[in-house]
Amino acid sequence: MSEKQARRGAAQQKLLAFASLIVLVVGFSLASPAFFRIDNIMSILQATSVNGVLAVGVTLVIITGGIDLSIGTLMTFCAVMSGVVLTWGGMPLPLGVIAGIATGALCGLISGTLVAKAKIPPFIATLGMMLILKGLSLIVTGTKPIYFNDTEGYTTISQGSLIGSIIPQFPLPNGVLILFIVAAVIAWVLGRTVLGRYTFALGSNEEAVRLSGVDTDRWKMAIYALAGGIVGIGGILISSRLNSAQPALGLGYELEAIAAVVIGGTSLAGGRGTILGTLIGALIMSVLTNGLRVMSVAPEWQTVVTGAIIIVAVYADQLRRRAAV
Amino acid sequence: MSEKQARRGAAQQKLLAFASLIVLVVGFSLASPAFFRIDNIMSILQATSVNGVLAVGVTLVIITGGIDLSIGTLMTFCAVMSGVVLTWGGMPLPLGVIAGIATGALCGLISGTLVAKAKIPPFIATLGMMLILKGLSLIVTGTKPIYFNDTEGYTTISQGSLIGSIIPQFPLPNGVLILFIVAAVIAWVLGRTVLGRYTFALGSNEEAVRLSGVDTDRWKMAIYALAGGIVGIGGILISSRLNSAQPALGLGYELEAIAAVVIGGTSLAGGRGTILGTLIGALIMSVLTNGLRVMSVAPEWQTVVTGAIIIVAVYADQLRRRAAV
Amino acid sequence: QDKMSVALISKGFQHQFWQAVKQGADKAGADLGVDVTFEGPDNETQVDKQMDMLAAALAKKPSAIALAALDSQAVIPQLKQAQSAGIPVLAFDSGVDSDIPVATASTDNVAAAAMAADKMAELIGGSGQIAVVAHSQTSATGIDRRDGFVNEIKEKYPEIQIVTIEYGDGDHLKSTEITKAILAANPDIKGIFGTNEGSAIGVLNGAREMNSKVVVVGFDSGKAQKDAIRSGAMAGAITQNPVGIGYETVKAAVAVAKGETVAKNIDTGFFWYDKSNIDAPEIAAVLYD
Amino acid sequence: MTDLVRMEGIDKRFPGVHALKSVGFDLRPAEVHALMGENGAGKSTLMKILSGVYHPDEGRILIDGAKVALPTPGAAQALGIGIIHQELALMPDLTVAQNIWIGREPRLSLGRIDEARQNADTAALFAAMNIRMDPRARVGGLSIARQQMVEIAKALSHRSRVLIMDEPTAALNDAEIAELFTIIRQLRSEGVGIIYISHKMDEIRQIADRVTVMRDGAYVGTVQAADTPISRIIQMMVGRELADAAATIPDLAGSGTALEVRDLTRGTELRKISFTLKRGEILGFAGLMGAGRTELARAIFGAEPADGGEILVQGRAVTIRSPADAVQAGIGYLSEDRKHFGLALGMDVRANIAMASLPRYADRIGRIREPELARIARDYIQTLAIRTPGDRQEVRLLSGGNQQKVVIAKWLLRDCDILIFDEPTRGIDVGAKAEIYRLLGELAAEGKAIIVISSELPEVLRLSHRIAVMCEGRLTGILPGGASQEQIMELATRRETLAAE
Ligand SMILES: Nc1ncnc2c1ncn2[C@@H]1O[C@H](COP(=O)(O)OP(=O)(O)OP(=O)(O)O)[C@@H](O)[C@H]1O
Ligand SMILES: Nc1ncnc2c1ncn2[C@@H]1O[C@H](COP(=O)(O)OP(=O)(O)OP(=O)(O)O)[C@@H](O)[C@H]1O
Ligand SMILES: [Mg+2]
Ligand SMILES: [Mg+2]
Repeated sequence: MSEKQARRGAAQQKLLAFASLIVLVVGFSLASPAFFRIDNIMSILQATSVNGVLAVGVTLVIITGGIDLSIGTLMTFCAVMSGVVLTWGGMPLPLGVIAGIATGALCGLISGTLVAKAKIPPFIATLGMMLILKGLSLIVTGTKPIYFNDTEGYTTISQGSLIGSIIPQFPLPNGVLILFIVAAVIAWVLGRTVLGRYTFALGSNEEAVRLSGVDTDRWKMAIYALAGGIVGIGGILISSRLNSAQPALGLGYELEAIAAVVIGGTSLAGGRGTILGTLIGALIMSVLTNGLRVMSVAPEWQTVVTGAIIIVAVYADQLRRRAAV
Repeated sequence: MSEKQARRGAAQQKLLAFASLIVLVVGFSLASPAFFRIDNIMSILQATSVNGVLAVGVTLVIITGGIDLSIGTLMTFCAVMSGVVLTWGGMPLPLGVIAGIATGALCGLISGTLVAKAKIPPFIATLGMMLILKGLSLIVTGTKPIYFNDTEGYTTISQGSLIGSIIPQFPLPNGVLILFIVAAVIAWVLGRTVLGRYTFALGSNEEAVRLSGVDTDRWKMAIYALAGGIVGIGGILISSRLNSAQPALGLGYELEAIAAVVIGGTSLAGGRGTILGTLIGALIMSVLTNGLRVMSVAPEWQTVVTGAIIIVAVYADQLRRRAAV
Repeated sequence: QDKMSVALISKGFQHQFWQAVKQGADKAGADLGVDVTFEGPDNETQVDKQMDMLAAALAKKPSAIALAALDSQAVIPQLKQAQSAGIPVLAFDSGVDSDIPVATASTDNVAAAAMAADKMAELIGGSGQIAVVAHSQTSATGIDRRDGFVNEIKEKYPEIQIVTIEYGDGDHLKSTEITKAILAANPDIKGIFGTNEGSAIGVLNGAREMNSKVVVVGFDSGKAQKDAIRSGAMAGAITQNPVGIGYETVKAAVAVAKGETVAKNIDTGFFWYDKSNIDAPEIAAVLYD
Repeated sequence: MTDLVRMEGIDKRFPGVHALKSVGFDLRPAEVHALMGENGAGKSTLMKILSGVYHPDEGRILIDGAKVALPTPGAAQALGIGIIHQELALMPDLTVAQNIWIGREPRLSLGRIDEARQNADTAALFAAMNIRMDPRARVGGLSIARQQMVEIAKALSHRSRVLIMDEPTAALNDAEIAELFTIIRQLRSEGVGIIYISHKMDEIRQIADRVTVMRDGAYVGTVQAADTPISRIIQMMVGRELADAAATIPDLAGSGTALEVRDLTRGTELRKISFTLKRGEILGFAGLMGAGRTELARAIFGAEPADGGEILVQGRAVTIRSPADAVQAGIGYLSEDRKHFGLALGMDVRANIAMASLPRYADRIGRIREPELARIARDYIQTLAIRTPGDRQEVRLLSGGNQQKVVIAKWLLRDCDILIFDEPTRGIDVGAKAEIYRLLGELAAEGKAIIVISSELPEVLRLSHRIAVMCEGRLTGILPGGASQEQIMELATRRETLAAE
C-alpha cells in the first residue's frame, strides 16, 4: 500500500516538474503578445536543439557520477571534422555526418579511457580534453571557419522542416525533431537496456557493481563514447544551423548543458536522473532567455533575472519533492 | 611504529605532489633561458595570486562536497563594491578593503543559505548567484570600469613589495605575500579548528555529522561565507592590479580556480583536500601558461599542450599514489 | 500611434566599445523619438547565440533591425526572414556579405590597424622587435586589426620584426600576463600593439609591472587609455567613432523605416590620437570613457 | 574426498597492519564451516581474498584440488564462489531485482533487459526464502535489515558451489535467522559448501559442522562444532575465559523520570506511543523487523521529527526539530546503520570519536585541543579494544566490528543523560560485547537513562530493566525485566490487522 503510494508520488512528481516551465511560459505569454506565437515558439525550440542534445549526452555521464567539461569544444571539433570531410574532402553528405558523430564517439572513448583505465578524475580528464580539442579545432581549420556552401542540403539537417512539409501550420525545425529523437532513444536506452542499467548502477555504487563481477571499466568507456557520439550530433546540428564550422565556438556551452541537466533534477552525485528532466531543464533555459529578450529587458537585468529564476525554479521543485514525500 | 610508517608515507606523498611542478619548472628552464629568471619567476607568482586566492576559497567549499561557480563574478562584484566605497564614496582605503571582503562574505552567506536551508544543489545555487552577480556588477557600475586613481596606495596592495623593500634581491609582490598568508591561515583553520574539522566531516558524511547533533546548516553557511570572504580578497587583489574594477571580467575564472583545486588533489566528491595541494595546482597552471608563452609556442598549440600536460600531471600523481599504497 | 522601434544586435554588450555604440544609439533614439534596444552575446565566438537574439528581435517585429554580424553567412536565412516580413535590415561595425542590408555603418579596421603600424614604426625608429597582443584569433575585428597591422609592417618596414602574436580575449588580466611573458622572453623588444581596449590596457599593465619602457600602441578609447596617453605611458592609440556608429546606424534605420533612401556605406572613420592631439575638439568628440 | 576449497599459507599486509599471517583454511562440500574470531582478526580479509576482491601477498588457493588465480570478483564468481559481504555492497538507487541480477540481467534483443522476468525471478527467490519483498522497491529506501535480505537473496541467486556469508545475520532477528538457517540446511543437503561468519555464538551450535578460529590474523585451530563447548571456542578466540554476569535489576522507585514520551505519532509508522524512562534505567525495545523501533528512536532524536505528541526531558517539555536540539536537551542516539548514519568513513578514529563533542575540546577561537583528544581516543581504543594501528587510522580501513566500537565511543564521550542505542552490538565480538554490557550497566548506575533497541532477544533480556515491545508502529506492552521470550513474542506479534480480520 505505502509502496504503491510512493510510486504514485513519483509519477506525480515527474508531472509536477513541468510546473516551473509552464509557469514561465504562461508568465511570458501574459507579459508580451509576441511571446506565444508559433514562430517564436519555433525559435525557442530551435534554440533548445543544440543545448538539448549536448545536455542529453552529458546526462549519461553525469548519471554515472562523472562530468564532461569537453562537450562544448568537442561539439565544435566534430563540426570541424564534418567540414573537413565534406568541404575539403568533397565527400557526400552522409559521410560527413558520420565523420562528425564518429569523431565525437572517439573523443568520448578517449575521455572514458582516461577516466576508467587511467583513473584520472572525470573533471580533470575532460578539462584536459576540452583544452586539447579547443586547440585542435583552431589548428585543423587554420582558425578560419569552414563553410558548407558546397554541400547541398547541409543546412536542411537542422533548419529544414520535415514536419512543416506535412503539416504547414506546425513548421517544427528538423533540429528539434532530431533532439526529440535523440532524447527518446537515450531515454529508452537508459530505461530498458543493459547499458542504461549500468549507467545508473555505476553512479549509485561503482564498487558494488565491480564486486558483482561486472567489467565496470568497459561499460564506463562505452557510456562516455555514447555521450561523445551524441555531442557529435550536436556538432552537426550547430554547424548545419550556422552553415559553417566555427572553430572558436564552444567554450561555455558545457556549463549551459550541465546546468540544463541539473535543473532537470539529475544529481551531480550520480545514480539518478531522467532525460525528460533534462529536456525540461534545457527548455526552461531557452524559454527564459527568449522571453526576457522578447520583453526587451535590459541585457544586464536579463542575467540577474535568469539567475534568480533558475534558483527559484529549482527551489520550487525541491519544495514539491519534499511535500510529495 | 606502524603508525609512524603510515604517517611517513603520507608526508612522502605530499612531497611527491611537488614533482609535476618541479618537472615543469626544470623543463621550461632548459627549454628557454628567459624562463628561470627572477623577474619572470615573480611574474609567475604574481599571475598565481588571484587564481590562487580564489582556489583557496573554493577549496573549502569543495571539501564540504559542494561547488561554487559564482567565485569569478563574485570576485568582480567585490571589486566593484570596493570601488563604490572608495572612488564614489571617497572613503579611506581600509574601509574599501573591508567593503570588498564583506561583500564576498555576505554573498557567500547567501549561497550557503540557499544550499543549507533551501536545500538547493550547490551547483544551481551558485550558478544562479554567478549570473545575478554578473548582472549586478554591470548594473552598479553602469557597465563602466571604476578606477581607483583617487585612492592612494590601492595599487600597492597587490603590486607593491614589502619584502622587496627589505630584501631588494627578492621583490616578492605583496599580492603573492597575501596569497601565502591567506593560504597559511586557511590551512591552519582546516587542520586545527572546529570549523576545519566540520568542513571535512560534512564532505565525508553530512548525515552522520547531523546525527551527531551538529547544526550542519549553520556550519555550512559559515564555510560558504568564509569562502566568499576569501573571494573578496581576490577581488581586492585583481582590482589593485588593474587599478580598476572591470565589471565585465570574471566569468571563466571559476573554472580555472576549480581546476587548480582538483589538480591539487582535492576530490570533488568532498571529504579530502589540502591547501598546499591547491597552491601547487594553481602554480602548475601559471607555470604552464607562462612557460609556453615564454617559449613562444603558437597560441592554439598552447591550449593543446596545456590540456595534455594537465592530464599527464594528474596521471603521474595518480600512479605515485597507487605506488605509495 | 505605435512608436517606432529599432533593434540593434551587436557582437557584445559588456565591453566599453559596445557601450559607446549603445550610447550613440540611445542618443539617436532620444533625438528621433524611437525605442532602441541593444544586446549582444557574452563573447564574439557565440555565433548561434546571436542568431537566437536575432530570432527574438524578429518576434518583436521592430521597425528596423541593425546587426553587427559575428558571421555574415550564418545569419542570412534570418535576414531573408526579416526581408519577407518587411523589416528593413542595416549592418554596423562590420559588413554583411549580402545585399539585404540597405546600409552599413562601419570602421575600416584593416586601414585603422595599418595606421597603427605606421605610427609604431615611426615611434621605434623604423627597426627592431615588436609584438602584438590581440583580442581574438577568430573574430572579424581581431583578424582585421592583426592582419592590417602585420601586413603593413611586412610590406613597408623590413627592418621591423614581429616576434610574436598572442591572444588575450580582451581580458585585462590575461593580456597583462601575456605581456609580461613576452617581455620576459624578448628583453630587447621595442614596441607592443594592443588591438582593443582590454588588450591595450593589459599591455600597459604588463609593461609597468615589468618596469619596461616599451612603446605601447593601443586601440579604442576609455579612461585608462586616455590617462595613459596623457601621462606618456602609452604612446598613442587608434580610436574609432563608436558613438558615431551607434548614432548613424539608428538614424539611417529610422530613415529607411520611413521609406527614405540612405547612403549604402556610412564610413564612421578612425583617428590616431596621442598626447599632442588628445584634447583637440575633433578627437575629444570621438573619445569615450 | 578432495576439499572444495583449500587456502594455504595466505599472507596479507596493509599499510601498518599485518592482517593475515600465513593462514590456512579448507572447506568440504556439503558442510557449514564457521569462521570465528574477534573483531579485526582477519576473517573478512581472508574471505575477500577467496572472492577475488583482495590479492594475497603470499600463499595459494586450490579449488577442487587445482590451483587457481582469482584476479577479479568476476573470476571468483565464474568458479562458483559467491559471497555476502559484511559491509553491504548494494546500489541504493536501483530496485531490489535490479540489484540482485546486476551483471546477469535476463536479456531480450537489442540489449534490452527482460524486466518482467527479472522481477518474477526475484519474487520467486524471496518466496523460496519465505520473505515478503517487492522486487521493484528501491533498495535505498529499505531498512538495513531488509537490505541484508537483498544481499542474501543475491548470493543465493548465484547458485554457487561455495557460499561465503560474512555476518549475514548481524541485522536480522530470530524469526528471519530461522528462515535463513532453513535455507542454509537446504543448500548443504544439495552439496554446497558454506563458510559462515558470525559473532552470535548460539548460531554456531545450530548451524555449523566445523569451526575454525582465528586470532590476530593467525590461524588458531579447527574443531568439530558438535562436540566442542562454546566456552572453549570463546577461549580460542579471545585467549581467556569470559565470565558474564546477568543483569541485576536495580530498585528505581526513588529515581526521577528522565524521559517521558506522550502520544508520539508520525504517519502510519508511529502511532500514539507513550512511555517513561527513569534515571538509571535501561529500557529494552523488542519487536520484529519493521516494528518501528528505529522510527521511534529517530523521532525522539529529531532525525525525522514526529507529527504529533510530546517529549518531556527531566520533566520539562522540549521541542525537538533536529538532532542538534536533541543533543542540546541531553539525548544521544547511536544509529543502527553505522556506515550511512554513524561514521565519517574517510576521517580518522580520533575525529570520529570526537565528532559529537568537538566544541567541548576547543578554545574560544575554535582551535581544537588535539593532544587531549588524542589521549581520549587512545583511552577508548584501549577500553573498547578497538583494533587499529592508531587513532589516526581512517575508519574505513577498520574491520566492521571495530567501526561499530568507534561509534559507541563517540556517544560515550558525548556523555548524554539519555542515550538511545539502536543495535549497539551489531557485528561486535563476544569479548567486546561483554565489555559494552558492562559499560552500559555502569552508565545506568551513574544515573543515565538508557534505551537499547536490539534484534537479539538474549541481549534485550540480558540488559534490560524493563522491556518495551512494539508491533507495527504501536507500543504493545511493557514487560518487567526477566520476562520470558514467549511473553515478548506474544506482544511482538499482536497485529492490529490480524485482530481486525
Ligand atoms: N584496506 C585495508 N587497509 C588497511 N587495513 C585494513 C584494510 N582492510 C582490513 N584492514 C585491517 O585488517 C584487519 C583485519 O580486518 P578484517 O576486516 O578482516 O577483520 P574481521 O575479522 O572481519 O573483523 P570483524 O569481526 O570486525 O568484521 C583489521 O585490523 C583491519 O583494520
Ligand atoms: N515487510 C515489510 N514490508 C514493507 N515495509 C517494511 C517491511 N518491514 C519494514 N518495512 C519498513 O521499513 C522501514 C524501516 O524498517 P526497520 O526494520 O528499520 O524498522 P524498525 O522498527 O527499526 O525495525 P527494527 O524493529 O528491526 O529496528 C519502516 O518504515 C517499515 O515500515
Ligand atoms: Mg569482518
Ligand atoms: Mg531498526
